[in-house]
Formats: sequence, C-alpha cells, structure tokens
Amino acid sequence: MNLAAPAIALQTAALLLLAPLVSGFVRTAKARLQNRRGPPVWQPYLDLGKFLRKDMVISEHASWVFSVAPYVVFVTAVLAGLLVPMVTVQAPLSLFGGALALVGLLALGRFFLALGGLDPASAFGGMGSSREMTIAAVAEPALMLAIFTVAIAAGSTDLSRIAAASLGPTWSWLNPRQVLAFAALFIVLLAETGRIPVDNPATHLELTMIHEAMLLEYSGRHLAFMEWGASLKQLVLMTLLVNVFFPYGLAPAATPGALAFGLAAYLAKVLVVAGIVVVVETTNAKLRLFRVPDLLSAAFVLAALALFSTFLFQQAS
Amino acid sequence: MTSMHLLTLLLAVPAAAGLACLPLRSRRAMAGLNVLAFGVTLALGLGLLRRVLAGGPVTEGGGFLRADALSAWMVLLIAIVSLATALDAGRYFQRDLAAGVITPGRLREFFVLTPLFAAGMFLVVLADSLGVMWAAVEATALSSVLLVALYNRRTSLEGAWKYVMLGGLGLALALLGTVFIYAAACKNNPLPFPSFNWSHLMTVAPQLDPRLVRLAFVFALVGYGTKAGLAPMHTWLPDAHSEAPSPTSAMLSGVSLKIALYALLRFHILSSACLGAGFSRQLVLALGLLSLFLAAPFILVQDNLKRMLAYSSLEHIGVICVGIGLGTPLTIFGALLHMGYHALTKPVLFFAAGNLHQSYHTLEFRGIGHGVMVTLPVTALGLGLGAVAAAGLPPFGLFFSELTVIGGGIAAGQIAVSVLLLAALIACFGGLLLQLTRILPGQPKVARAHDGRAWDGVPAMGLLLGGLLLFSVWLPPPVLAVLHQAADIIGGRP
Amino acid sequence: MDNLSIVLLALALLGYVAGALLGLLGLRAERLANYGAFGCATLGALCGLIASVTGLAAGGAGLPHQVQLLPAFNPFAQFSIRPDPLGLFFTLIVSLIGLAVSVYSFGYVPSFYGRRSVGGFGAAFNVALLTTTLVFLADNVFFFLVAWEIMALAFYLLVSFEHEKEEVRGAGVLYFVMSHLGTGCLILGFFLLYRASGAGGFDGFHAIGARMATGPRHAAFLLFLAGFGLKAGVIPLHIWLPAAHPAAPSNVSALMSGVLIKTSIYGIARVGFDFLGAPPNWWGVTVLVVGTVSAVLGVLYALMEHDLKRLLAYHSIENIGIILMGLGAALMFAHTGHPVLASLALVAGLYHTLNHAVFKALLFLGAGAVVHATHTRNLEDLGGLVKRMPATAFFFFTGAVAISALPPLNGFVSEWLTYQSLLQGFGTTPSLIRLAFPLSGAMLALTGALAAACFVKAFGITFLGQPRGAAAAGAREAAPPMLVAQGLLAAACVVLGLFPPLLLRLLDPVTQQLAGVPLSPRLSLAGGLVLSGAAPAGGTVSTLGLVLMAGCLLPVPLGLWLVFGRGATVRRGPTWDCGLPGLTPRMAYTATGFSKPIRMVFKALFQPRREVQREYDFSPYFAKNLRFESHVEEVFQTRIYRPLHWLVWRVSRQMRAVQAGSLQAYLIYIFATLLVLLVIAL
Amino acid sequence: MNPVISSDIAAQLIALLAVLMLVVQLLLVVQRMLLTSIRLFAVQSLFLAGIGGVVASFHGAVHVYVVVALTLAGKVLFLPWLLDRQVRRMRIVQEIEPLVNFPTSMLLCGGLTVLGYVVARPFTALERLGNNTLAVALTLVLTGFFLMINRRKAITQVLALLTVENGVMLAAVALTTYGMPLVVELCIFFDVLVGVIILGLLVYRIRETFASMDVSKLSQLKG
Repeated sequence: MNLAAPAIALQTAALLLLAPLVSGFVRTAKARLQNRRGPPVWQPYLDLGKFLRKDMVISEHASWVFSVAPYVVFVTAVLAGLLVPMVTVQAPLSLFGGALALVGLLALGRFFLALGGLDPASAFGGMGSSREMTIAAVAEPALMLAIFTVAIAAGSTDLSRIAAASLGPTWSWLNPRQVLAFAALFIVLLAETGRIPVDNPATHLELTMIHEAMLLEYSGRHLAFMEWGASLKQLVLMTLLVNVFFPYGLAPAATPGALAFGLAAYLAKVLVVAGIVVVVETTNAKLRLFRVPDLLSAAFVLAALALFSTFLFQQAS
Repeated sequence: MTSMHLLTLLLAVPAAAGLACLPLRSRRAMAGLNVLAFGVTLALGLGLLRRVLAGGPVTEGGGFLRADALSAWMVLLIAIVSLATALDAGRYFQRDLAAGVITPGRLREFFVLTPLFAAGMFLVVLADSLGVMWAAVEATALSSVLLVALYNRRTSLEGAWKYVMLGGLGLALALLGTVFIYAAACKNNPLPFPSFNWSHLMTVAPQLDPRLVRLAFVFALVGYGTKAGLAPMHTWLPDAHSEAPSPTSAMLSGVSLKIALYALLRFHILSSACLGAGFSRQLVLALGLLSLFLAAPFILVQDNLKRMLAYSSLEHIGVICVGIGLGTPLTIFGALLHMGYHALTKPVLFFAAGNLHQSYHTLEFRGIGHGVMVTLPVTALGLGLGAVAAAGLPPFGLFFSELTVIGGGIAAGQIAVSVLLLAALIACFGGLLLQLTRILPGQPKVARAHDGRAWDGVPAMGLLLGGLLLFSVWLPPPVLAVLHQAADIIGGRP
Repeated sequence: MDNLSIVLLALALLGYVAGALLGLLGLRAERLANYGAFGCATLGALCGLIASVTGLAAGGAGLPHQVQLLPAFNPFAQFSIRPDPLGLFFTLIVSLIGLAVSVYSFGYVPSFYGRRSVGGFGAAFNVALLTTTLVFLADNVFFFLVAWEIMALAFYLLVSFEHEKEEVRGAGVLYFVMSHLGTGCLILGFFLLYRASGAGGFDGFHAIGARMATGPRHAAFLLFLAGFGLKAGVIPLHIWLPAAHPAAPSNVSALMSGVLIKTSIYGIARVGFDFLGAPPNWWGVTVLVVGTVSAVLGVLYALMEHDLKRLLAYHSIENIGIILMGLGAALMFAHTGHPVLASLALVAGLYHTLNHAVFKALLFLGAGAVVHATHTRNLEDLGGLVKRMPATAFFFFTGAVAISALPPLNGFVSEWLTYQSLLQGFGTTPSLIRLAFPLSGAMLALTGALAAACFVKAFGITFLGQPRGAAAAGAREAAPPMLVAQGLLAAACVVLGLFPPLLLRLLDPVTQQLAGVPLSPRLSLAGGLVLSGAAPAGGTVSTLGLVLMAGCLLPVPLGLWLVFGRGATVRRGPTWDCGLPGLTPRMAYTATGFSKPIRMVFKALFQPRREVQREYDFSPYFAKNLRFESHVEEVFQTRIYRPLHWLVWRVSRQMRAVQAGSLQAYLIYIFATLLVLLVIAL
Repeated sequence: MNPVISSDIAAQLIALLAVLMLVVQLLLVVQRMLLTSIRLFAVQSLFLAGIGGVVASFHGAVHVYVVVALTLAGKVLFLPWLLDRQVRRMRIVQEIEPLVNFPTSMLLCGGLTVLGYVVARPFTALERLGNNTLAVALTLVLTGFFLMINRRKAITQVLALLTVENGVMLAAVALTTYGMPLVVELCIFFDVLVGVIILGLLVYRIRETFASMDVSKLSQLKG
C-alpha cells in the first residue's frame, strides 16, 4: 500500500469535478419527474463559479471560526473521498485511514459547519446547528453498525479491503447481511446529505430548513466551498455505498483499460443511486423533525438485523 | 523507693491531691495541684509499664494490689486523660466562674472529686480481688455523680439522677455476679475464706462450677455493661455526658466507660478460662454490635453536640466490644489499641465542645449555627481534627485499629460480623460529617468578635492530639509489647 | 537511568510535602503561600513527569522492586512503594495534570487573596497530589488505603473550599460520604484478598485469584467494581460527581476530573489483571455494559446541562464509560485467551485515560478562566467570549475537538483503538456474547456524535455569537499563567493526537506486565507514522498523514480563490435580522433551545417537566407575556437516591423514641435484657 | 468453740427469716405510705442481720458478727433514720399512683418469685444452709428491681435499690455461709452508706429545684 501521488491527484480531480455534476443531475432529474424543465445539469458549476467571484459580507459578530469553517468542510470532504475506493480497488489514501477515519473526517466537517452556523449570532444558525447535530447523532449508530457489519465480514475497517472482500469469491450480493446493511446505509445517506424526507435542500423556509439555515450568513467563496463541500460529501457517501456493496468493475490494477472500465462502471452505479435518491425525494414528503428519529431508528434496526444475520452465518475465527 | 510502692503511690497520690484541695481557696492552686498530681501519676504509670514489661505482673500489699500488662495499659490511659482534663479544667472553670455559672464551692467540689474519681479508677484496675474491684467501680460511680450534677441545673440533676439510679442498679447486679463467682470459688473448698483474688481464681478456673460462672457472667455483663454504656443499658450515657461539665464528660467518656469494660473483661477472661471462650465472647459480640447499630441513627439525627459525642462514644465502645468478641489475637489487639486511641480522641472533642458551649451558651446545632471555623478557629480546628480521628480516618490511629478489627474478623472467617461492623462505622462517619458540617463551615449569622478565647484549651487539646498523631504513626516498642501481652491475657494465652 | 527515576520520584514526593508545609507556613502570608505551595507542586510534578517517562522508557526494567519510604512505624503499614509500569503510567498522568494545574493556580489563586486561606488551599492541594501519587505507587493494602482515604479527605477540603455556599457544603458532604462508602467496599474486597494471601503486600496479591475460592473471588470483584465505580462515578453511582465538580474551584475540578476519578481506573486495571486475573466472562461483560451505559447516559445528561462545569462533569462520566469499555473488552479477551487483543483493548482504555485527563483538565481550566472572568457558570448568560478572551477560546476549542473524538486530535486516536478492539472482539468467541462488541461499538458511535453535539453547544453558546449578559460583555482575557497551563495541555492534545506511536511505546511495559504482550511493534507501521489495529489487516489510520494530506489539499481552495476571486472584496456587515432592525442576543438560540431536539428524541429518559404560563389581553392568540420553564431531573436522583435519603431520616427519627427520657423505660430495658440473658444462660 | 444451736434448727431459722424477708418485700410492693415503707425496709434489714447472726452463732465465725453489727447499725438504724428525716423534711406522706396497680404488681411479683426459684433450682445443691435461701435472694433482687420500675417517688426508688442490695447480701450468705471476705464486706458496706448519703443529697437537690420528688418529672433529656 504505497502512496501513489498520481492516484491521489486523479481521484481528487475526479471528486471535485463529479460532485457538482451529481448534485446537478439530481436536481434536474427531480425537476423532470415533476414535469418541470429545471436547470441544466451543469448549473452547479456555474453557481460555484459565480459564488467564487462574488464579494463577501461577513457578519460583524462572526469570528475566525466562521471563516475557517468553509475550508475545513471542503478539505475534510475531499480527504474523506480519498479514503474510499472510487475507480480502483485500492483507495489512494487507504493507508491513512478506513471507514472510521472517514466517519471522523465527516464529523469534523460537520462540527465546523455547526459552529459556523452559531458564530454570526443569527436567529437561524443555531436552529440549523442544533437540528443538524441531533440528526447526525441519531444517524451515527446506524451508520457505525452498518459499517461494523461489513467490516466484520471483511475482517477490516480498511475500505479497500472491504471492497476487495466483496469482490472476492466469498462474496454474494444477495447475502441478507449485505442487503440489510445497504438499506440501513441508504437511509443514513439520505439523512447525512440533507435529502427529503429528512431535510429539503431546496427550501429556504426558516422553520423547516436545516442545512440551509447554517449557510444563511455565508456568501461569496465561503458559500461556494460550503456548497461544494456538501456535494462532495454526498458523492463520497454514494461512492462508499456503491463500491462497498456493488464493487463491480473496480480496477484491480492501474492499467488503462481497467481504469476506463472502472470509471464507466463507477459512473453508472453512482447515477443509479442518484436516481434512487431522486425517486425517493419525489415520492416522499419531508418528515416533521421529531419523526426523523423514527426513520433513523428504523435504519438502526436494519443494521442490527444485518449484524445478527452475520452472527448466524459467520462462525468464530 | 517509688519503684517499691508503685501501685500504692498510684492510689495515694491522686487521693492525697484530692483531699489536699479541700482546704484550698484559690482556683489556680487547686488546678495546679491537680495537674501536678496527674503528672506524677503519669510518670508512675510509665514506671509501672517498664516494670511490668521487665518482670511480669507486679503485686503489692500482700497481693491486695496487682498489676499485669492489661492493668498497666489502663493505668496509662487513666493517667493521660486525667492529666489532660486537669490541664483543661483550670481555664474552663475560670470562664464559668467569671460567667457566674458555678460557685467557688462547686469549683472546689470538682477539684476534690476529680482526683478521687481517678483514684477510684486506679483502684479498679489495680485491685486483685474482684470484690474490691466492684467496690472501686461503685466508688467511681459515686464520686462522678456529684460531678455530673455540678451545674445543678434541672437537666444536670436529671442526668445525674438517671446516672446514679441506673448505675447503682447495674452495680447491684454486678455485685450479685461477683457473689456467684465467689460462691463458685468457695464450693468444695475447705478453707472458710478462699482467696477472692482474680489471679488465684484464674489458677483454679477449670475446677469452678460452670453453671455458677455462667450465671455470674450474665449478671456481670448486665451490671458492668450498664456502667460501660453497652446498649441497651446505655440510656444514661448521653444524659450524663451531655449534662456534666466538659472536663468531666471527657473523663467519663475517655476512661470511665473503659474502666467498667475492664471489670467486665476480667469476668470474661475468667469465664472463658472456665467455660471455654464461646459463651461470653458471643454475648459481648452481640451487645457490641447492638451498640454500634443503635449509635448510628442517633448520631445522624442528634440536635445537641455533646449528646452526639456521647453517642459516638457508644459507637466506639461497640467497636471495642466487637473486637473483644471476635476474640482472635488480632482483633483483641485492635480493640485494646482502639481503647487507647479513643481515650486520646474523645476528650479533645469534649474540650472543644466546652469552648463552644461557653462562647455560644448553647450546644444545640441550630443555636450554634454556621461558621465556628470563622469565629473560633482554633477550637474549630481541634473539633475538626478530633472528628476526623473519631470518624476513623487516617492518619489518625482509630483508622488503623478499626481496620485491624475488621481485617482480623475477616481473616477469622467472621465475614458477616465484619461487614456489619463496617456498615455501622460508615453510617456513623456519615452522621458525624453531616452534623459537623452544620456548624464548622459557613458564614456565621452574627459576626462574633474574638473574645480572647481563640487559644482556649490549646494545651490540653494539643497534648492529646499531638500524642494521638505521634502514636498513630509510631507505636513505641514497649507500648506494642504491653499491648500484645494484654491481648494475650484477654485471649487466655498466658 | 532507573535510580535516576527513583531519585526524581523521591524528589516529586518531597516537593509535594514541602509545598504542603509552605502552604501551612503561609497561613498568614498569602503571596508566600501561593508561590511557595504551587511552586513546589510545579517542581514536584515536573520531577514526577520526568521520572515516570524515563522509567517507562526504560521499559520498567531495572527499577527497584520496592522502595521503603519510611521505616515501618507501626505494625500495620509498611510505608513502601513499588514503581511498576502500571503505577508509573498513572504517575505520568497525575504529574502531567498536576504540572499544568499548579501553573494555572499561580494565576487563579490570587482571586482568593484577602477572602480566604490561600495557605490552607495550597496545603490541601499538595496533599492531594502527594496522596494520589502514593495511591498509584503504594506497595501494600494498608498504605494504599491510608493514601486513598487521605486523598479523599484532601479533596473533600478542596471541594468545600468556598464553604459559605450551602450548595458547596452539600456537595462536599455528598462526595465524602459516597467516597467513604466506596472505601468500605474496597476495604472488604482487599481483606478478602488479604485472607487468601495471608499478607498485605501487593506482591503476594499477584494472581491471587487463582488461589481463591470462587465465591470470595466473585465477591471481591464485585466489591472492587462497586468501590472503584463509586470513585469513578459510573452510573448509577455517579450522583456525587456532577454535584462536586461545579462546587469546587476550577483548578480543583480539573484535578478531580483529570486525576481523582482515574484512580479508580488504576484500581480496576490493577485488581482485574494483576490481582484477580483469569477473569470469568461475566466480569468483562459487566464492565463493558457498565461502561456503555455510563457513556451514553453521561453524555445525554451532559446535553441537558446549561451549567458549564456540570456539563463537563457529566462528560467525565461519559469518558469513564468509554475507558471502561476498553477495560471490559480487555477482560473478555483475557478470558477467551487472546493476549494480543487483550493488550490492544487495554491500551485503548489506558490511552483514553491519559487523553481524557489531558483534554478534560484543559476544558475545566478553560471553564475556570471563563467563570473567573464572568463570575457565572450559566451558559445562558455567556456568549461572544471568542472576541474577549481569544486565547482561552482557542484552547477550549482544541479541547472540544479532542473530547468530541474528532481527527486529528488525541480523543480520536484512543476511540479509534477502542473501535478496533471491539470490532475484532466479534471473532473471538462463537457465543452470543460477541454481539455485545458491535452493539457497544454502535453505542460508542452514538456517544461520540452526542458529545460532538454537546460541545458545539458548549463552545458555540459560550464563546460565539453575541454576549448574552453584561458579565460576558465585560469579560477580560485570563492571566498569563492560566493561559500557559492551558497551552501546555492543548499542545499535549495535539502531540498525543499526531504521534500516538510515541506514547504507545511507553505503554509496552504496562501491557507486558498486565497482559504479557508488548504491543507497540504491532501497532505502528511506516516508522511510527501510521497506527494499526494490532493486525495490519484490521485497518490503519494516520492522523499525521491526514493532516499532511490536508495541508497538500489546502492549495486547491486557495488556488481557486486566487484564480476566480481576485477582485472580490470582503465587507463586515450586520447579521440578517429578517428586516426587523436590531438583532438582540435574545434572538439567538439558547443552550436550552439548542438541546431541545435531543430532549424530545429521548423524552422517555429525560421526562422533562415544563411549565408554560400565558397572560392574554383579549385573545389567546396575542399573549401579553409568556413564561416558559422546563427542567430535566435525573431519574436516578428522583427514583433511587431521594427515596433512600428520606427512608434513612425517617427511620433514624423514629429510632429516637427509644431514648424517651423516662427512667422507668430505661429500667425496663435493663430488666428485659437481664431476663433474656438469664434464659439464654440457663 | 462449740455451736450454740444445732444445725437443723439453724437451717430452719434461716429459711424462716429468709421467707420473712420475702414477705416484707411483698408488703413493700403494695405499700403506699412512704414512712411505712422505710420501716418495712428496716425490718427487712433486721431479718437479714438476724440471718447473719444465726450463721455467726452457728458457725462461730467471729467476723460475721462484725458484718451483723454493721448491718444493724447501717441498714436497720442509720439509713432508715436518714430517709425518714428526708421524708419528714419534705412533708411527703404517700406514694402517688404507681405505674402498675397493686393487684397486678402482686401477680407480677408472684411470677418473679417463680422465676427466682427456677433460676436458683440448679444451685440448691450448693447451698450450705437453709433451703431455697438463694431462691429467696434472687426473688428479692427481681422484685426489688420491679419495685424500682414501678414507683415514681425518688425515695421509694432508693428503697427499692436497697432491697436489691439486701437480696444480694442474702445470696452471699446463702451461697458462701460466711459471706465474703471482711475487707470486701467493709468496702461494700461503706459504698452503700456513701451511696445512700449521696442519693439523699441528690433527692434533696431535686426537691429544691423541681419542688417535687416525682421522678417521672425528670424526663427532659430525650433523643
């Protein structure tokens, strides 16, 4: 497991480029399902570009935390992405951490995000932070339990090894463990990326928004990095989902052909997952905040079931 | 020359001092005389210790007086506590006189009776004949009654009355026990007057009639137990202790309880030698535990400082009895040690309580209120340290002695007893802590000026606390030796 | 090397003694007391730190087996210490924290000048450090218990230092009574061992469990668990902890949270692995469950607090829980015979012990600085301090990140190790028990996330936004010594976070001693830059690597900024107030409001009581003014402790009827006793 | 020296006197007038002295005469005189209603007598003279105890205590023929004497401060 600089560079680039695209895709597809034309798929790029160029207004109450947060959110998201195998089995940074580190990095981003929301003393930021942290807290056990399940199966928290294990001869994607864990992780994905039915990314209605409430005071490049970070996080979680459970086409070695095939497969899988998200978003209404924990506890139960099935099928080593 | 008539002198010096106070007028002179006398007795006690260690039991007056290791130990305790009391009494009564609480006549009463009281206690531990020992205990009771009643308040009279009635009754029963023992001695003994000496009885113990000895021990237990304040015969204890002037309370709680216990011990040893240890041991153990568990709740909800201290004495008597009752060398050793440490601790608490009483004119916790630490720092320090010691916390010795008893109990497989003991001790600790937190810390309601009493009672308290601390971390070899010998005597291992 | 560390140890102890004496000498001279006492404490702690580090670095090898401090004064106690690795590791903890807190006190204590006895405070402080160190080093039961009790006493004095407050006195008493209960359990437990070994020496206790009958063995374990648990404040024995920590002066709170409650971890490790050994499975399970429960409930109650120091106190309960998870897993592995995993879990627990000591002390010192500057602990009155006390804010922030187990700081590392050991525990046993591992792992995740939420609240409400009160508005930065101390601990957080393998090497002798395996070779890869979970296949992490990588990634956003946003300007402006002019602090979220969603989610546990009073003019839709209040009370308080307290008092009061005051009654008692005894005797 | 009277007569005399003591005791239990009670006690002590005398003359033990003399001087003459003086000075005529009324107390005393006999039975073998003297002695102790519980006036309680004392002395004579060694007897005697004097003093002071001798008023110290 050597640190291949090119691999890192490539995957970073891929993440940065794909993330807005995926968000754009989701937004457009959703519009189409609702019989609206919707913005073009590349709209997010344009937004980012505009944000970066714009002047900034920073609240007079804000402190350094407010200004540091966007960069931290952005960088942690990218770092997290580098821990996940994307195109190749071998994630470029897997030596530096596995699933646990990934969760930790995302949590760090969230920590700054929430503080950034509190910093300007606005009436909404606190609301957003409080809700964000609550939902994250309730989502965490399900997430961790699901990860544990697959990690136990693979005997490692290293995502590359997990992927490899699922590729390997022992793998069967109909294994109840995998199915249940996938379902659990999918719900967590919805919660973590602020999707309906947990949060509505499109709304700016004060009382219902969560993520947006924290961004309310951000403008200019800060806002850009915040948005970008969010979409990166979403992409990372999707990647995690697809490559852990359906590692088809992950390139075992860095040969051009394998890479090309891997990339194609990867795009396909991500689009599928995005599609599912779109369907969920369009077919569901947003839940009341205090209903969300029920949903997430359902995820927890699923993960627990996955664990028990592991217990049933796997013998002690 | 002194080494020849050590025991006689031990009795004579305090008695003489007491009588010599009769004609005196000045408080200073009387106090000084007392201090002097008790200083001498302390020296004598040390001498006695040395001789006992050197040559075993000492006898005098044709076997009328006899001192073995156990007696020597008790003598030491009596001497130390009396000395401290005399040191404290002088300035204590100075305040009372100034406040007009007592008359000079009563004052003389105190300085005359206290040495006699002490002399009586010396006689208890030095007399060889059980009969004389009984008479001596009675004498201590009688000499202390008037001390308890010294203030001549309604309550103090009541306390004294209960003390003398219950004590007198108890002693009558104890006398009956003594009679039974003597009867056992007389039985199938050709002489018209067989020796009534404990030492002699021990030699013939195996031949004594077990039924008589049994009966005798029961009566002695109830009788002397009453005087020693064992539950449920303890009821006079809080009344007398709280009503007596503090120096007397110190004497009562510091030694006189243990003296009665000593008398009981002699019977215990005898009956163990005759009946085997089981019988008397279990009775003592049971009463000890009862005392412990009775003491805890009373300490917790007590409203009066000195009454609370009295109940704490009950607790410690309980510990000692449990130690004796467990009956292994370790626990007996622990119990004897506990006697010593408690004798050094309790007077300090009573002296401090006396200061409080004189400055606040009440002993009710409510009346005293918060902030004694602020008003009377030195007294508060004494009270605090004494309480820490009495609660059985290190570095003070009571912690060690209690640990020894508990540990000995567990090592002997008496787990249940040890657990009960520990539980009761913890409860008492909690009570003591809670109660003293009511008065020591905090901000005083009314700011009292230091009326020059800041350093009151420092000599006495200092002497005792210093000794306690010293002997907690360092037991001089002779003391250790005498303790072990005494433990052997009680354990029936000559 | 070895005798060097012994000399230094001796110097440390002497330093504390000297400090105590100087404190007493300085009863009248406050300045002397302050500098003398805390100066000695600082030096002593420094010596202790060096001594323990050198000793551990030497692998605990070559240390004298036993050192007689004083001649055996009385037949009970041998005043002898034995610096074995476990003891040295905890000495390291106490010295490190002691060092920081002593330095802090230079700046903190002067606020007491003229108001109370600084000398007494310094003396008690030194005694506390001394006895705590001796607890870790004691060589026999009696010495241990003596040190233990004096420690409790010293901390009682320190806790009730500001004794004119009713609540402070109550807290002190509660602490002392609970602690004494614990001591009772310990005494019984130790005497059970004593009975088996026949001597009080800890050498004789080694693996004594094997020679004990099952009954006493299990009894001893439970007694120790209860006794140490009381000191550690594991739920439901924690009741004293949230009361005592806020009551104490802040440097004392730091010492308690950092050191005092760690003595119990030492005790459990010592007893569980060194003395009893060969644990049956249920021991480990019990500890694991206790730990999990304490962790989750601790953090949940912490979230409900808006008293800064009470909040931190509850976090101590949580972290003790996390530590116990590690120890419990270790016990289970010891049972199933996986020494490597056992030492991994042990390392996780011990590492977290050190980490928690560091960041919790840091947080308490920060809180102390805040309280010192604003004279309030109530979050609702704070806010905006990041501008007024920037350094304190930054250090507190560091502590918050660390305690929330976020990379790259130390909290993350130890929790990562804990996760690893729990994860690998699954494979160690075929029995259903193995489900305990991942489930407690999930609970650990919940704990971590909640802790993060709680510290977003703690830091955000305290330091960010606008000041919610005059006190906060007028706050000034803390005195230099206080900042130095916090800086020291913050640096420790970073170092322990970025270079774990360095410390893990110091832990080798400990695991060698307790589990028989030195671990660091298996834990560090790539020349100590990467941390691995015992089996490299199990997963690796490198906080240092992540930080460096982040450093490499930072050019991306900066580059974008340079490319696109060159012309963009930055302007300061008011916060968006929905067009209604005048944004007041009262419009921002309060601490209570922040934790409301959680309170709702866990309603079943909290059973919040809320009262709302409205006053209308004419229509219920236009309330004139509205009074809302909501409080959460601990279920243990209301369901267990209060009834118990009531019962005790009730019974005691009724007992008093015995002493009714009538002579006749007393005579009857004697008479009855006599009759009963006569019946027995005949 | 030759015995003045033969042993069986002595035994019967002693038994008789002992029983008389018991009778007196029972009378005391139901007696209400203080002065009469004091006299009764004197009579009881007289019988005790009588027993002592019989023993002495029968066994020709000189020192017992000393004890007899002391008993006569102290318990038959001095103490009753002292108490008498107290009572007269305080002008108290009779005992107020006792806790347990007289019939019941008689029954109880009957029960105590039985108990006394039960306790004493194993030891009849040891008695050197008289039969059941020990039983009587124990009964005296127990009933004296009861009397103490039952009465409220300080004086009567003192009397009760003294009857207990008598019981003990009787037991001593009964079990050991000669009583205890002289020195012990002397000590005991003087203790009792001093004791009663101090009691009298205390009673006097109580009377002064409480204006009453009702002991049941002495119940301020509680808890």
